[in-house]
Amino acid sequence: MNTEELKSSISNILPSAIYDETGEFLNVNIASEELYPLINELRSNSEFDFDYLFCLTCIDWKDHLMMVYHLLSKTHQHTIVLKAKISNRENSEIETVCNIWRTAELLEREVFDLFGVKFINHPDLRRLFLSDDWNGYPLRKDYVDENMISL
Amino acid sequence: MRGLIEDDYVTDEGEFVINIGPQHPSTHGVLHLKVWLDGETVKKVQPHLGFIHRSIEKMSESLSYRNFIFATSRMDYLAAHINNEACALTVEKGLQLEVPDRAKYIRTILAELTRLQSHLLWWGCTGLDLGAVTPFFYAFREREYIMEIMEETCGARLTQNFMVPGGVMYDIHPNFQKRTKEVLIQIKSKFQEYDNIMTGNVIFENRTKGVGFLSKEDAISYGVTGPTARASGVSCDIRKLIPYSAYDQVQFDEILGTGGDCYARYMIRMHEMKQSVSIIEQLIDNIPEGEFQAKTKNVIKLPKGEFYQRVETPRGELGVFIVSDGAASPYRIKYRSPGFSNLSALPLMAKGGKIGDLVAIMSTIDLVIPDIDR
Amino acid sequence: MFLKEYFGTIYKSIKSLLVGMKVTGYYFTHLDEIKTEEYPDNRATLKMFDRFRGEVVMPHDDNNEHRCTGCQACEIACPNGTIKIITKQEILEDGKKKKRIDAFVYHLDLCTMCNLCVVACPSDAIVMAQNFEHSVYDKKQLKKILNQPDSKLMQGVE
Amino acid sequence: MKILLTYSFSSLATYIHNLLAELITNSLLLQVTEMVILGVSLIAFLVVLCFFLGYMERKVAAFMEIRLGPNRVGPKGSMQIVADTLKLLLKEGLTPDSADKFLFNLAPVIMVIGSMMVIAPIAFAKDFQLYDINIGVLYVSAVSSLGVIGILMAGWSSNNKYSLLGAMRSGAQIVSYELSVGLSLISIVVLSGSLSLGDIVRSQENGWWIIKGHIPVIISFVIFIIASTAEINRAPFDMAEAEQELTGGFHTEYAGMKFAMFLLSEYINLFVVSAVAATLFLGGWMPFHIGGLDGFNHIMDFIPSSVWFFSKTFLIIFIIMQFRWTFPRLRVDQLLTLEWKYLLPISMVNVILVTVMAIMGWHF
Repeated sequence: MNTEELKSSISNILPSAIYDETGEFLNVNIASEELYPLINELRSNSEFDFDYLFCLTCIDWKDHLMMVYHLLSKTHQHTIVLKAKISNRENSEIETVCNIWRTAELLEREVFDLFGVKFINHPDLRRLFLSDDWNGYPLRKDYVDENMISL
Repeated sequence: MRGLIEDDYVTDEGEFVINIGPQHPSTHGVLHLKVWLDGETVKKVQPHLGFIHRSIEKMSESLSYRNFIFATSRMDYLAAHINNEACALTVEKGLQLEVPDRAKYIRTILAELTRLQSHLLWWGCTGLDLGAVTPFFYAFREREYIMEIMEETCGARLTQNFMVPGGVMYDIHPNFQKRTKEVLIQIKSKFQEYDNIMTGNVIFENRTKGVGFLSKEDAISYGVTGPTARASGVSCDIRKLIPYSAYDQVQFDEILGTGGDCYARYMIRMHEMKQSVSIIEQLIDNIPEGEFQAKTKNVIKLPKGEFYQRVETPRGELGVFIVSDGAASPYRIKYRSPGFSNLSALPLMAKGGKIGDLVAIMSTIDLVIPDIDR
Repeated sequence: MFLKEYFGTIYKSIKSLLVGMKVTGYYFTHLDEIKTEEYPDNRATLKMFDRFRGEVVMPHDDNNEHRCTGCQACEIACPNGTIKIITKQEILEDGKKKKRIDAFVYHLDLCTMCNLCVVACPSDAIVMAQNFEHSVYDKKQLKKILNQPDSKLMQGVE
Repeated sequence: MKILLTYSFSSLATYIHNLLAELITNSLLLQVTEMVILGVSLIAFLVVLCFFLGYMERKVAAFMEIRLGPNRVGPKGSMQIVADTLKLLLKEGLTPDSADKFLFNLAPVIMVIGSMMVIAPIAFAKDFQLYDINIGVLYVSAVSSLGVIGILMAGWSSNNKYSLLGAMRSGAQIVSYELSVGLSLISIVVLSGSLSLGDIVRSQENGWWIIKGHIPVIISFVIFIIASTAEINRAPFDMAEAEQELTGGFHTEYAGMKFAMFLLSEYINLFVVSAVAATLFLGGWMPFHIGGLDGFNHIMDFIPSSVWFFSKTFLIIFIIMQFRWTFPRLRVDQLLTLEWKYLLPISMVNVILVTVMAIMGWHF
């Protein structure tokens, strides 16, 4: 499917999606609550067949967090970037996708560790890199560590 | 959320839990695997990471676009060139900068030399992990020749930092082509020896055949890339799918296996070494004349936006994701490291095998721990 | 059939083992293949490649003059904060005040030999040296001042 | 030439015996004194032997791995192993807190005693044998498996999971491989008609068993080498240590002198196994003789019997060392597969073959 087809197909599932084509891939902006139904459809619908999640990360835009999912279909060779906006920064929550793509399990633990996004229904949500008694989430822009030195 | 310590030691009656690592000969660094055993059989594996986490992503947020490249050499230290190249390519993509052909060729040759030396080291370490010490030294002998090429042209052996946005740091050394050709002849003559001492060996075959099976569907679902995925039949060579640098100029095969076991992964890498030799042979005499570096501004500023570049490292797909807000340093950098995803499939592969199989699997998926922890 | 397979396996196995032993046997009997470099003993003949990056140095000529103008381009270029340039005001012969370096402080312990400072330098004042034997007993000794005492800026370098 | 011919360990032993007999008249006291001298000199000999084997192993490994090996301490690095032993002696002999201290300290001693005991019936040279027990072969196969008790003790008492795994592996391994070793020894017993090692050596006067017995004996020789490599826990059968899997197996917790004793016993075992193989299959101290060629045989006789014995032994030691530095390690289930599916059936059939051969007189 090309970009236009992808756009119209996704709009059929989720009319509220906002598209952004400035970058290399088609970006689909959605709200965090809408993520799971859409992403489930993207994986299971053979028209999309996004079977490969090659990058999962989070961006801290100071007033909100944004989950970024890079999806690729090995069969159709099309790529989209799904961006889920998490408005609640303090108590950020989003549905897990690790029952759809197994690779998400560790990647989501990494995001939880470094950004503090809680993944609902994640089987084993623990800190991945940092120790359990670590305070704060280092990759957030407002993270302060008194031991950090600036060059 | 339950605490790590508390969770670790609550086990059912009769479970035998051993901790492999963080200091263990076959984890190749500071990986910690918690292994549940039933006699010799592995029931469950749980990786614990973070022993060498340096938060390179956070560090890079305060470095300029010229500077952040050096830190990626410390991620996958066996493929420093390719990591650096990925960063340089991402910055070039953001700047929409056309890299001179000469720089592209030099980058490709150096990247393939890196792949060759990484695979050689992996071959030696696989032997070591399976209990044969001698192959390690044979592999290091050939690897040393490649290291000398690196040292002569780039100035360093492992962490070269030779890539800059727009090209390479220096032109190649006058001896580069001659030395590379000599080394290739040397390495090609040793492949038969490698097969004699390891590939055909009956003990080695028994240790690897049918061990650590990973199906094609699982490989994709777990995001496994590189030789590990290709052994399961997943076509995922970025050099073929989205050619970058000079890979569109060369003929080479993407080798796909079918077995999905340790032996298939081993054979894929052995064939890849031969492919790398052939790629370098095609390029080495045809390096075009011209500039080795495109002109860039003194202070590089990427336009506002998001840039993603995928490259093929010896271990799989490395993705560099730069989010720019228009400033002189990246707003957010994410490295999608191949080892991280490959490791996530280890518990699946190791389940039901013996402890010896776990070691064989770990060595054939070729884990580099700093790459996983970043 | 079973016996044929059974003995076939044994034959192949023993053959593969002997092929492996032939390789090690070859190297055992060919001692000229030994590649070991006896490092501290071969110091006299050991020559590093010209581009090898061992440490940053500031070349001085016979008149104890260097080329560093104190522009701090290297300090900005360094990703690790390895270089600190301390400047001073100097009154030249014609009465003009000029900025000159007082000390070019180089922390070898922080340096990753990335070569970015050398590339950034507009006046080629610093280069990479090939020395790689940096071990010292005290970390403080790794903090180096690269400009020699009483050295001056070379004529004509701005 | 005369000196060379008459020189042998037996004349030395007789000389010392005569000397002591003049000094000490009480026969019991004489016997005790001789035993003490023998014991001390045996231990000294074994320690020196282990130094040599340690050096040899390092050099063999180095040359196969295109390295130089030890080359700093002493001429050509020959004193390196002495320096290492001194280091191990000076190290603190740590005992883990939660270990079973008595067994923990006893295990290395049992290992060393077990391996030293096997030396007794071996004929080092013509007429030089500590104790030509009439059931020598049985004694060797019985005592050589004592070591497993030491390994099990060490693994269990360390209170370390890796050690326990290593010990359990070793238990399964040695019990299995004992069978093949025994059966391949029996084939020689059948041929020579005696259990005494002295008699077995004498039965090879007109040719070594490996030549006289041709194919069946060659098969049992190969089986003996493989199975005994496994029995002494050397790579590729070093399941109990398995550095890359179990970090050190049964001796993970040992340090200092206790660790050195495991090394000592490993090298003594290596020597003993090779000596037994040389005695049974390669004629022990017997020179190489070809029937009919008297001139050739005579020249061979000029070489002292001890030289024959040691050169045969070290040839086998070298082969076992080359195994270690060439092959990957087997997996623990494959180790048992090799024994129960290949070595044991083959050696059983082989024993029958040898028996038929011995009855029909098909050997040379």
